[in-house]
Order: sequence, then structure tokens, then C-alpha cells
Amino acid sequence: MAVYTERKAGSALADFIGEHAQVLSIAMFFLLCMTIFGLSSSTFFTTGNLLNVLRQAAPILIVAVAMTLVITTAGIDLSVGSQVALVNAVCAIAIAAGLPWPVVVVLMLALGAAVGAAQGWFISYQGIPAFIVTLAGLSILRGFALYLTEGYSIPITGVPGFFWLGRGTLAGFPVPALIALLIAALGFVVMLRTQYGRQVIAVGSNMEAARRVGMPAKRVLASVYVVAGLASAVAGMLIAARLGSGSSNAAQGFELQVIAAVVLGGTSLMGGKASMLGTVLGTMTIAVIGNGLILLHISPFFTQIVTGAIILIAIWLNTKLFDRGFRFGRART
Amino acid sequence: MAVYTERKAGSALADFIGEHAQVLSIAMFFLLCMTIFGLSSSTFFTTGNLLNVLRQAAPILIVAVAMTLVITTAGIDLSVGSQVALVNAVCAIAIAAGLPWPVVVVLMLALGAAVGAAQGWFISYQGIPAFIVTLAGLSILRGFALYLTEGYSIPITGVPGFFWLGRGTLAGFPVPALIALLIAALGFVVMLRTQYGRQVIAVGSNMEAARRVGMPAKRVLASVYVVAGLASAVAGMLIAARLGSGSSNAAQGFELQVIAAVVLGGTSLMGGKASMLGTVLGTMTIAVIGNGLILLHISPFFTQIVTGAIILIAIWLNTKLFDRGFRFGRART
Amino acid sequence: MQAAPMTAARGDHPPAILSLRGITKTFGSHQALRGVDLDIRAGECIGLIGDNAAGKSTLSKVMSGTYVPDGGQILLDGRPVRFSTPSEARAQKIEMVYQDLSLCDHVDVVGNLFLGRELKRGPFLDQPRMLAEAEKMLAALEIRIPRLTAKVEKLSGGQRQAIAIARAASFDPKVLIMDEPTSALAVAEVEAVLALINRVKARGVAVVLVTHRMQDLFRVCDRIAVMYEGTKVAERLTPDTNLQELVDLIVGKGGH
Amino acid sequence: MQAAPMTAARGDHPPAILSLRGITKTFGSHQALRGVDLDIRAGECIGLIGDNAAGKSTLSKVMSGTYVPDGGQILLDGRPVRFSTPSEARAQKIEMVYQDLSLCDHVDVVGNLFLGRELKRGPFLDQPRMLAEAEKMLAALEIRIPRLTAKVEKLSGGQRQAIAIARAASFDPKVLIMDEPTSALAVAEVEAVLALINRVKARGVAVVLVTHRMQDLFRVCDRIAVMYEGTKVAERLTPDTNLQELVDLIVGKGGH
Amino acid sequence: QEGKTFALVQINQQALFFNDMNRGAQEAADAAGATLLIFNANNDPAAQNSAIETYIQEGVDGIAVVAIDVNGIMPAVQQAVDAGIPVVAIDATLPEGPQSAQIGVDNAQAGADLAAVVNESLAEGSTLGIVGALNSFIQNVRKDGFEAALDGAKVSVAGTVDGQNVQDTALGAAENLMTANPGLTAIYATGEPALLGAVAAVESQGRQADLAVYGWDLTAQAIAGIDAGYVKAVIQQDPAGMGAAAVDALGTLSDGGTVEAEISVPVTIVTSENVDDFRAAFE
Ligand SMILES: Nc1ncnc2c1ncn2[C@@H]1O[C@H](COP(=O)(O)OP(=O)(O)OP(=O)(O)O)[C@@H](O)[C@H]1O
Ligand SMILES: Nc1ncnc2c1ncn2[C@@H]1O[C@H](COP(=O)(O)OP(=O)(O)OP(=O)(O)O)[C@@H](O)[C@H]1O
Ligand SMILES: [Mg+2]
Ligand SMILES: [Mg+2]
Repeated sequence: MAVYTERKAGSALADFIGEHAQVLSIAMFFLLCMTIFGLSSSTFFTTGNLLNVLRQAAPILIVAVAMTLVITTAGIDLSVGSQVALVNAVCAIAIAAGLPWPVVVVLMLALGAAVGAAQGWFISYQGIPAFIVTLAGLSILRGFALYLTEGYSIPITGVPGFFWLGRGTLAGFPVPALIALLIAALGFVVMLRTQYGRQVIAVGSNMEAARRVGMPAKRVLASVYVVAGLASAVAGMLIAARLGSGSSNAAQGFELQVIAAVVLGGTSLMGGKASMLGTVLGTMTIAVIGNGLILLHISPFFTQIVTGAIILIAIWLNTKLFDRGFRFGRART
Repeated sequence: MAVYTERKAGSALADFIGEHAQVLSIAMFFLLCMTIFGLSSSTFFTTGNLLNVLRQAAPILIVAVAMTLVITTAGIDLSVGSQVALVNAVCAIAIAAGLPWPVVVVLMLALGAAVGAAQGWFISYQGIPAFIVTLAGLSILRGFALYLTEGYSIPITGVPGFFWLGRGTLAGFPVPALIALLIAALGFVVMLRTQYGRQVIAVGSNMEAARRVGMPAKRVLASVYVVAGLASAVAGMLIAARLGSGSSNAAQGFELQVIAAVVLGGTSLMGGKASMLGTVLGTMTIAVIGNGLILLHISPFFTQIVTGAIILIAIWLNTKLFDRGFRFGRART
Repeated sequence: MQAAPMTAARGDHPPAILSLRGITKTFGSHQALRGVDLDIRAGECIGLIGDNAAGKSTLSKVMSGTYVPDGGQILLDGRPVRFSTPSEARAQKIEMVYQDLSLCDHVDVVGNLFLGRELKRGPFLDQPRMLAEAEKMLAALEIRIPRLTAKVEKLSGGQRQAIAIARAASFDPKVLIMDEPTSALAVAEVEAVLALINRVKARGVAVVLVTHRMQDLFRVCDRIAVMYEGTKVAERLTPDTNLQELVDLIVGKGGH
Repeated sequence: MQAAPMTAARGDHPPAILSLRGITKTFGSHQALRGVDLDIRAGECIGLIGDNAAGKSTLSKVMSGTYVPDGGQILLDGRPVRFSTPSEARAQKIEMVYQDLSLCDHVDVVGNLFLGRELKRGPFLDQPRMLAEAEKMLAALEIRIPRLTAKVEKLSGGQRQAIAIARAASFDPKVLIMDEPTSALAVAEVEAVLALINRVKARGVAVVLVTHRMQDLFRVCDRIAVMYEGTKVAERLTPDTNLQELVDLIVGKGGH
Repeated sequence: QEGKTFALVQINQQALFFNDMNRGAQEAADAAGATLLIFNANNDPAAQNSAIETYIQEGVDGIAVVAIDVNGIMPAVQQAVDAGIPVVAIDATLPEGPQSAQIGVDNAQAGADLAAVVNESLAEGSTLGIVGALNSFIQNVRKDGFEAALDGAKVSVAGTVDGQNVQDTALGAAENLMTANPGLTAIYATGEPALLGAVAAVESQGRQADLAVYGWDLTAQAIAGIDAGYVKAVIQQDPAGMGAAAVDALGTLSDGGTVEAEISVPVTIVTSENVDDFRAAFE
């Protein structure tokens, strides 16, 4: 009477699509944006413009890669904009003071790491929510930058090697874009293929479980803020090299752009779910939108509205396109 | 051989302290700030100054009360500053257009509720993370305010009734402070003593469980953003009444101040844990710090640094003072 | 150990309160349920057993409105219904104890017991009355919880499970679905739950009991349905079967 | 059903690997443990039973370094040790299956099995080797998991529990602590876990089994410790006791 | 200039000053039959450079820029000029460089001019507080120029507060400044939001009788303050004139002509005597 049959094996394609839905949908949205801008503006697809977009996106991309790690641990770093501004200002001051620029580069990386380590310590070892620590950091670090520059911008002159970092090209490709892509590739490998990446995911998914299986959970949690600090330092220097000056005003609103890029790429703010490829696509989408709106001659009164609306729509599509995402989304039809 | 004894009943005092540790510690910190400022500046404890602080804190307090609900659902509303700016601008435009001010008040409340409902719909019914929806809102709403005012600050004249809301006194007490305290008291009662408050906590604690026991989980989740919209509308009008003008520039950075106040008060960003009393104390602490630093003649270049540092220290004490807070804090000694 | 269940006499079928017909449910590419029929009758306890991942929890959640099935029909008292949320099922007096308990960790014991059904006085919560009622609700389950105003996150696994059971059983359900309700309970508490099941059955409640504890089945169930890989492979009246047959049915050695 | 455990002969005590002396632990104002002594011996399985909230899980977590006790001493091979993190206990080859499983929902099955002990080739994770090993690890537990690269959040309660067990048992532990490891498992899988316990015992592993399933105790345990309200009220050699005595001891009717 | 396209890279649009500049530029462009593109950088210096780079790709005929970071904008200016696109700077003074003209107000000088008015009108032993915007380069120049020219023997500076270029922040800061220094006799506000905040603070604290307010950039509220008597003097720039001058200069330059390196757009110090001339613009 009883008939035993086995379930059919799941379709590998369906599983793949289900698991990579976010990346697929942001990729589609990115292509859509490219197409629309390409059709509406003849300038958009010129090499010059595309390289421009890449160069402009470099600092965001670099920090977004690091932010992907931070958000994967269910944390957040609101202070990256201020860190960029601080490094930007200090870097200009140091070069103006006559330090050789390679030394300055090393010092700035150390500064970024130190700032990140301090924030990471509060978050991980003292258990203060990341939102608050980095919110305080946002205020404190920009305050420092303001204090050091007294609100003035400090010119950087006579360091062609340093400028090359921000403005130069290598085989026709902008150097900052190359640096950013290198860092993104590194982030991709670290996240998916190394033990450290696995630890970051585990800490974000279930910190107590990570601790129980013997992972150095607190150290890992603190480390992602160091990575964010390092990335911010690189971004700050690239901006300094590009603008040829340092100012406490640099990178206003940077943190929100970076976070939007990461989340657009499918990394979950709840932690445990990272997508480096998504981050790259998310960043490029935001950069392309910024560029495209200028080329479309949108009234500046509308750009804020349009940018916000496009991001909202993109994420909305993300959740609709492959029917994922919501906590009990699956429970409903 | 086997000796059966029962555990001693837990101490009620210890349980009380354990459960209200955050409120107790922010209260202590608040008193500490008051004492320090009182001792270092003879002006601090003058009635004029204290009423000043109360009046200035009113808009933050009002929105912080609503934000407490939002954060309790494990959400966040980054757009409150932009909502305040939008209401501020539209309100001035409406009054300048000759609408009677009580009508404008009603319209502005409706506007706030509508904006909140739109955001709540995306968050709750479309399942898009609150961080992203309200980040887009932050950009879109301020864009609208900008568009409507074209950058002008729009003067409000000849509505003494409306001005009274922002500048008047009742029995020597500033009206905005009275409104804020009334709203805070309401928030306190709603959160602790009503079914709605219980639903908000349940949704924040375990949304799926709330749904399973038959609560209108999505409706509740959406509703807190409506409340935030209403509160922002009130705050926007109070600011308009105080300044006698409306501008898209109002309330920059407001959202971060509000969130800092709420978290300082002990409401958890992870959801499920609210403290209205803590929110009031947190708001007043931040207001008192802003006032006190000016009274102490701290160089303005330092205020950002000092404010950030004090907030960080306050929260640090919160977690240390009664040894709470961290996810596995209890697990260590 | 094998007390006779208070069973309806064999063949004497009370009408089905809840009937499932051809229920299917797919998650992504994985078929959790592949067409399940089941009848749940008033005053009867039906045991739902099966291997891990057979689809028992998914089926129970379909009955309680937590999942909307992809295909098939649900009949309530013979009329087709469609539960799109658990609250619709709850309105029909279908209650469920979830395998994951579905408690709100940050709410206290009393609050969890009355979650979604708070007692009010005027616009306000009636805390004293809820506290008093909560004590009664828990007393029946022999569970010791020192302080009913403690947050449930601090309680032990068994205490938490008892709260979930008390919550589902206390509001006069017509259908009571219990997904492994005794997995974390100690011996005395398990006895109390089994006694509770027999009590509510006597009151005419239909009970669905998902469990891996075979010996319990024989003490409370009238019928036992066996699931295998998302299908129902057998249904037995308790007096007609024995432990060995059930174990064989579960692992797929039961085909005739 | 009551197969004889592979027990060490009565009175013939192998030396204790892990000894607890006067362990106390207080949460807030609640005394979870009030001075517990316990010896865990190589090649022996000790059953830890007791009412809900008696403190079994807390005691197990103390042994695995998850909780640092407020008072008392832990001796490892006779030397006092202090585990301040679980990784220190794990370094001493003490493994634990947690009641809450402690899995990372967003990591796949393979990843969870090797969590904290990833296999590497050079600086990179060695995915193919981990996948191959994972299949071996799970085979021993008779659990069916269709796709080892699926995220564990999607698995059924029993499948998840099996992963937690496989993880703890597979890395050659000296002490294996299992907190209600079979609560969500179906019959065949329970048998597999009991067989696993007997296998590792034979290899000289010390096993601590917390369970509410009395009948299992008699099949694998050599000694049984009974907890009551944060204290150990009795310890029995399995051959010297019976089900009824244990039940009485648990509920507090066991005092002479 | 028929059919030409010019770009104006703006700081933000949250002050009337910038919007008036945009309006003036737009009107001048319309009159000349040219297209004007306006970019709003929302205070982000790097965004200004990105916009200029984009406009270079588009091949516009001229770029006017109101710099946030005067040094940081130079690489982009250089790129534009290298690409054959003339650049003029408005308001914020750029360092020596390839730009064709500097249009606007000498902020330091204007600040000093206002300080002279203050020196004259305040009594011996007065104390003055400053409501600034420390994140604004231009306003820092105004503050420093003012302070340097202030007669220290007569007027002492009690303190500076940071209004962050946001009017409600400026309001709170100004109130606190007033309570912190009960003997305060004057306030200097370095920009439009700061002045709005200072005016509202005086109103809401009822200090119209014993406080004198000086500042930059007229608004309806500031005019009301002048009428009420406590706002003594306000520097009014001509932002629309600046915008128009920039577009005109770009027109000339793109036709191959040359323009003055310094195109000065004068400021007016508005007091109760000449306020009527400005009333109409703020009705
Ligand atoms: N983290 C904690 N914070 C506060 N109290 C706790 C905590 N963990 C356990 N307790 C309390 O300690 C007591 C013992 O809990 P424990 O989990 O050890 O019980 P148990 O014997 O494992 O029970 P069960 O059989 O139900 O799993 C319980 O009363 C519980 O409320
Ligand atoms: N939300 C979900 N998403 C994806 N797959 C799911 C989901 N819920 C259940 N499944 C899959 O459906 C199948 C049936 O799961 P279900 O929880 O119903 O099993 P069960 O019979 O209750 O098992 P157990 O006895 O272990 O609790 C499993 O293979 C599981 O992996
Ligand atoms: Mg199940
Ligand atoms: Mg336990």
C-alpha cells in the first residue's frame, strides 16, 4: 500500500539563481543604466568618459570593498568619510612639511590602521554598538581634520610621483582605477577563498557560534575596522593626489554613498551574507548614475531626488526580481 | 544521601538594577555632566540658560521619542532630518501663501504621516531594509525641499499664534519644551502600557513570532515610520516657528543626533529593547553637552571632537557600569 | 509505560474538522511536500511521524497558515479555506506549538503567554490580571518558572518550550498542532503534556502531534500518519500497529 | 530495546580526565549552579539528567569553556586549568554539541562542519577536500542531506542537529559533551548517535550525555549524575539503578 | 555665443546666495542664447572635480566654478584648460593658475570693511561674538579678515561658535553664545544661515534692545531686523551679478577674446539708510 518515492533532485540552475539572485539583479540593473545613458547621451560611451567614471569611482570602490567586510560582520562604519578627510588633510600637511611622499604613504596607512584599530577595540572588546562608535568617530575625526587645517585647504605641490597615484595612467588605464580593481580582486579572493573570509562570515552570522568553535571572534570583529581604516587611508590619499590638496571638507557624505553601494550589491546589513562582486557592481551603478545625470543635463534641483529614487528602485527590483530577501517573504506567495 | 535544597530566590533589587542598568547609568552620566558644567560655569544653572537648553532640545526630543519606536522594531529612520527640512520649508510656503496657520499645522501633520507611510510601505510590505529606504528618503526629501524653496529661506510673518508654538511660554515654561515633554510622556505610556507598545517590541524582538501569534506585524512595522513622520512634522513646525522662516537647509545632521540620543538612552539597535526614559535622558545629555561646551568657551574647532568623545565615553560607561550589553559579555567575567 | 489512549472506538470516525488535499510546497528547487492528504478529526489526536526532513514541520505550518501551500486544498469543516496569514488560522481557533518555539526573547514570560492576545483594561494592558492568569496557565504543565516577569531569553530550553505549549493550549483551540512539543522537556513535564493532550481531546479538540518519541504516540494518539520524503506513505489506527511497524514505515521498509 | 552498554566493570575506575570541584555560577541574581562536583573518565559515558532548568546546560558549558564559572575548580588530568574561552577547551580536545546547536545559518553544510578548523591548501581554503571529508563525517550519522553546499538555515531541525553532532564528534575529541543531542532526531538517527557514542567510548573518549530520554541512558551510559536546582543530588552506576529510581531522583523524591 | 554650452559648478543650493548666482548666470545665458548646465556638488569637493571632468568629456565651451576646495579644484581646472576650455572662478579665490578670470568679492577686504563700521559704531569695552561656519573656506576668510581689522582696544571677541552653515544649528549656537556671555553687545555672522540664526536668536530671547547684529547676506528676516534697529549693517553681495559676469566672460573667452583677470563685483554695506533699495528683492 505505501508507495515510497524519492524527491527529485533540485535543479542546479535554480539553486544557482536563488543563491546569486542579488548579484544577478544588480548586474541587470547596471546594464540597464548603461544602456539608458548610452542611448541618451553620445558622450557616455566615449573612452574618455568611461575612464573618467572609473577614476572617480576608485575611492568609493576601495572603501566599499572594506565596508563589505564590515557589514558582513553585521557592523557598520559611519566614520569612513571622516577618516578619508583626516587622512586627506594630514597627508597634505605632511607633504607640505617636506616629508618624502613614500614615507607619507606609509605613515598614512599606519594612521588609518590605528584609527580603525581604536574603533575596532571599542566595538569588539568593549562591546559598544558599531553604529555608535563610528558615529562618534565621524564627529571626532572630522573635528580633528578641521582643527588641523583650521578650515583651510592645504595645497600639495611638487610631488609628481604622488600625483601619479591619483591622476596618472598605466597603459592608458587610470592608476586609481587599477588600484581599486586590484583591491576589489583581493577582497573577492579573501572573502571567498581564505580562512579569514570564512571567519568574517561566521562572526557576522553567529558571533557566539564562531567563538564556540574556537575562532578568535573578537579579533576578527576588530580587524574589519582596521581594514576599513586602511582602505579609507588609501582612498584619502588617492583623493589628495587627484585634487592636489588636503582639506577637512573632503568626502562629505562619503559614508552613505559607500554603504548604499555595498547594500545595493546584495550584502546584508544583518550580517553573514557578503557579495564582493555585488559591491563592485553596486559602486559602479552609483558612479554611472552620478555621471549619467550630469550628461543628461538634469536640473541640479532634481539630481538628489532622482539619485535617491533610482537607488530605491534598484533595491526594490533586487527584492522583486528573484523574489527573495524579506524575512518571511518566502512565506507569502 | 541525596540532599534536596531549593535555590534562594533572586534579590529583587539586583533584578531591578540589572533590568534598568542602562537608564540608571545614563541618568548618572547626565547628573555628572550637569554637575561639571554647573561647577565650571556660573551661567549654567541660571533659569534662562536651563530653559534655553530645554527649548533647543525640544525638536530632537520629539523625534527621538518616535525614533525609539522605530529602533525598537530593529529599524532605523535616517530621513528624519530631511523630513523636518521638508515640513519646515512647506510649512513656510503654505503660511506665506496665506493659509491660516491651524490649517497648515494639520496639513503638515498629514504630510509627515504620508511621507512616513510611504517609507513604511517599502520597508514593511516590500521588505527593503529600513536603512536603504530611509537613506533614499534622506536624499529624495531634502531634494524636494530644495526644489520647492529653490534655496530661498522663506520668511514667516504675521502669525503670532504660530510663533507662540516655537517661542512662547506658558507659566514661564517654553511652549516647545512643554510639547516635547507631553509627547515624551505619551511615548512612555504607549510603550509600556498599551497593546501597541507591546506589538512594537514583539515585532522588533522576533518579527516572525509576532506574525505567527496573529499580530498585524507588517502594519505595526509600517506604523512606526508614520509615527516618525508625524514627529518630524511637529519638529519641523517648531523649528519654523522658532526661526520664523522655512528652508531646505534646516536640520542638517539631525538624524544622527536623534539616533545618538536614543542609543545613549539604552534602546538597542538590534531591536526589542526600548527605554523611553533613557531616550529623554539621552537627549537632554546631548543638549546639555552642546550648551555646556559653549559656556566653557571651548574653541569651536574642538567642539566636534569633544562632543563625539563625550558620547563615546557615556556609552562606554553604560556598558561598564553595570556590566551589561555585549552579546557574550556575561560569558566572560 | 503504555497506558491506553482515550481513543475513539475503531471505525467510528467523527467528521474531519480540518482536511488537507494534495498539498504541495516547494522551497526554491526543493520539494518539501509532494501532495499530502490528511484528515484531522475533533476529539482525536493524530500522530505525525517521519524521518528528519520528511516534511512534518512544513505540513504543520501549512495547517496553521504560516506557509501558504503552492498547490492543494485546505478544508475547514468541509468548506475550502485559504489561510494567508497565521492570524487567519488563529481566528478559526487553530493553534500551533512551533518547533522553533517562536517566542519573543525580549518580552517577559507573561507577555509571551499573552502575545497577540493581551488582556486590556480600557486602553491599557491589564498586567495584574495577565500575571494571575499566566500562573494558572503554567501550573497545568508542572513547569517551575521562578519569576514570571523575567525575559524568556534567560530561561532554559525546557522552560521555554513549556511556555510555547502553554500559550497554544490555553486559549480554547479547536485544532491544536504541536511540532515536537516535548523534545526539550524532562520526564515529569512530558507526562504533563501528554496528560494535557488527553484532557483537551476529551473536550473535543483535534490534536496533531509531531514527535520522534515513539512511545508517546501510543499513549495519546488515535491515528498515526507516516511521512516520507514529502509524501504521506501510511496511516494507521494506533491499536492496529506497533512500534516496529512504525519504525519500518519511517525508514522506507514498510511497503507491502 | 535495552541493549547492554559497553560498560567498564563496576568499581574499576579509570582515572578522571576532567574533574569539576565545587563549581558555582550565578546569572544576575539567579544561582544556576550551586557547587557541583563531577568526574569524567576516559572510555566512559556519564549521563547528566535532571529537571528542566536544573543547570545541566550551564554545567556542560562550564566544561567546554563557554562559561567561566564564578567559583570552583576544573582539573584536567589532575592539573587545575581555567578555560577562559571555548577555544582553550577545544585546544585540549574537549568538544561540545550545544543545545542551541551553534551553527552559522549563512554558512553552508561543509563550512559548518569545518567551522574553526578549515582545511587549507596554501593560503586558500581547500574546498574539494572539505567536501569529500564532510560526506564521510555525515555518513556515520545516517542523515540524508541532499546538497552539502546548501546553507544550513534551510535545513530541517533534525538535519541541523546532525550537523552539530558530526562537527563535534569528527575531530578526535578526548572529551565529548553532548547537550540533548538527539532531541530532534528521528528513530534511526538516534540509533546512529547512540552507536556513535559507544564507538567513541571504545576508543577511550570520555562522553558526557545530557538527555531527557531515559531509555537512551541505559544503552550507552556507565554512570548517571542527577541534577536538581543547580546541585548534583545523586550519582549512580547504570547497572545499580533503574528507570523509576532515576525519575524519582529527578523530581526530588529520591532522598533517603 | 548662439548655441554655446557653458557649465557652472556650484557648491550647494541651500543658500540664497548660490541660487541667486545660478539665476543671474541663467538669465545671462538665456540672453545670449547659450545653454547653461548647473552642477550641485552638495559640499563634496571631489564631486566638483568629477563634474568638471565630465563636462570636459562633453566638450562644453566654458566652465565657471565656485570652488569648495580652492587648491583641490586646480587639477581639474588645469585639465579643462588643457582641453581648450576656458575656466573662470567665482567667489572663492583660486590660487595662481590657468584660469582666465576671478570674479567676485574680496571676502577678506569686505570683512575688514565691515569691521571698520563696527569699530566706529560700538562703544569702548564692547564684547562681540562670532557665529561662523568653520567648514566653509569662504566664511573662514570673512571671519579672519574681520577679526584682523577689528579694533582690539575697543572691542574684544568673546568667542566664536560654529553654526555649520545650517540655520537651526546657528540659532542654537547663537543662543548659547548669548547666554554664555551675558554682557555680549554685538554679534557678527559670517554667512546667510548664520545671520538668519543670529536674528532669530535675538528675537526669541528678546535682546533687540541691547544687542547689535552685523553680518553677511540679506534675507527678509535680516531686513526686518534692520527695520527693528538691532541689525546694524549687512554686507550684501551681488551674486546674480557674479553669475552673469561669469557667463559673459565665458562667452567672450570662448569666442577667443580676453577678459580682465580680476572682475570685481562690488558689495554694498546695507544699513537702515540704504535698505529700501534692497527691499523689493525680498518681498
Ligand atoms: N544566560 C543566562 N542568563 C540568565 N539566566 C540563565 C542563563 N542561562 C541559564 N540561566 C538560568 O539558569 C538556570 C539553568 O539553566 P540551564 O539552561 O542550565 O538548564 P537545563 O538544566 O539545561 O534545562 P533544560 O533541560 O530545560 O535545558 C535556568 O533557571 C535559567 O533560567
Ligand atoms: N524555509 C525553507 N527554505 C528552504 N528549504 C526548506 C525550508 N523549510 C524547510 N525546508 C526543507 O524542506 C524539507 C522538509 O523540512 P521540514 O522542516 O518540514 O522537515 P521535518 O520533517 O520537520 O524534519 P525534522 O524532523 O528534522 O524537524 C527539508 O529538506 C528542508 O531542508
Ligand atoms: Mg521539523
Ligand atoms: Mg539545557
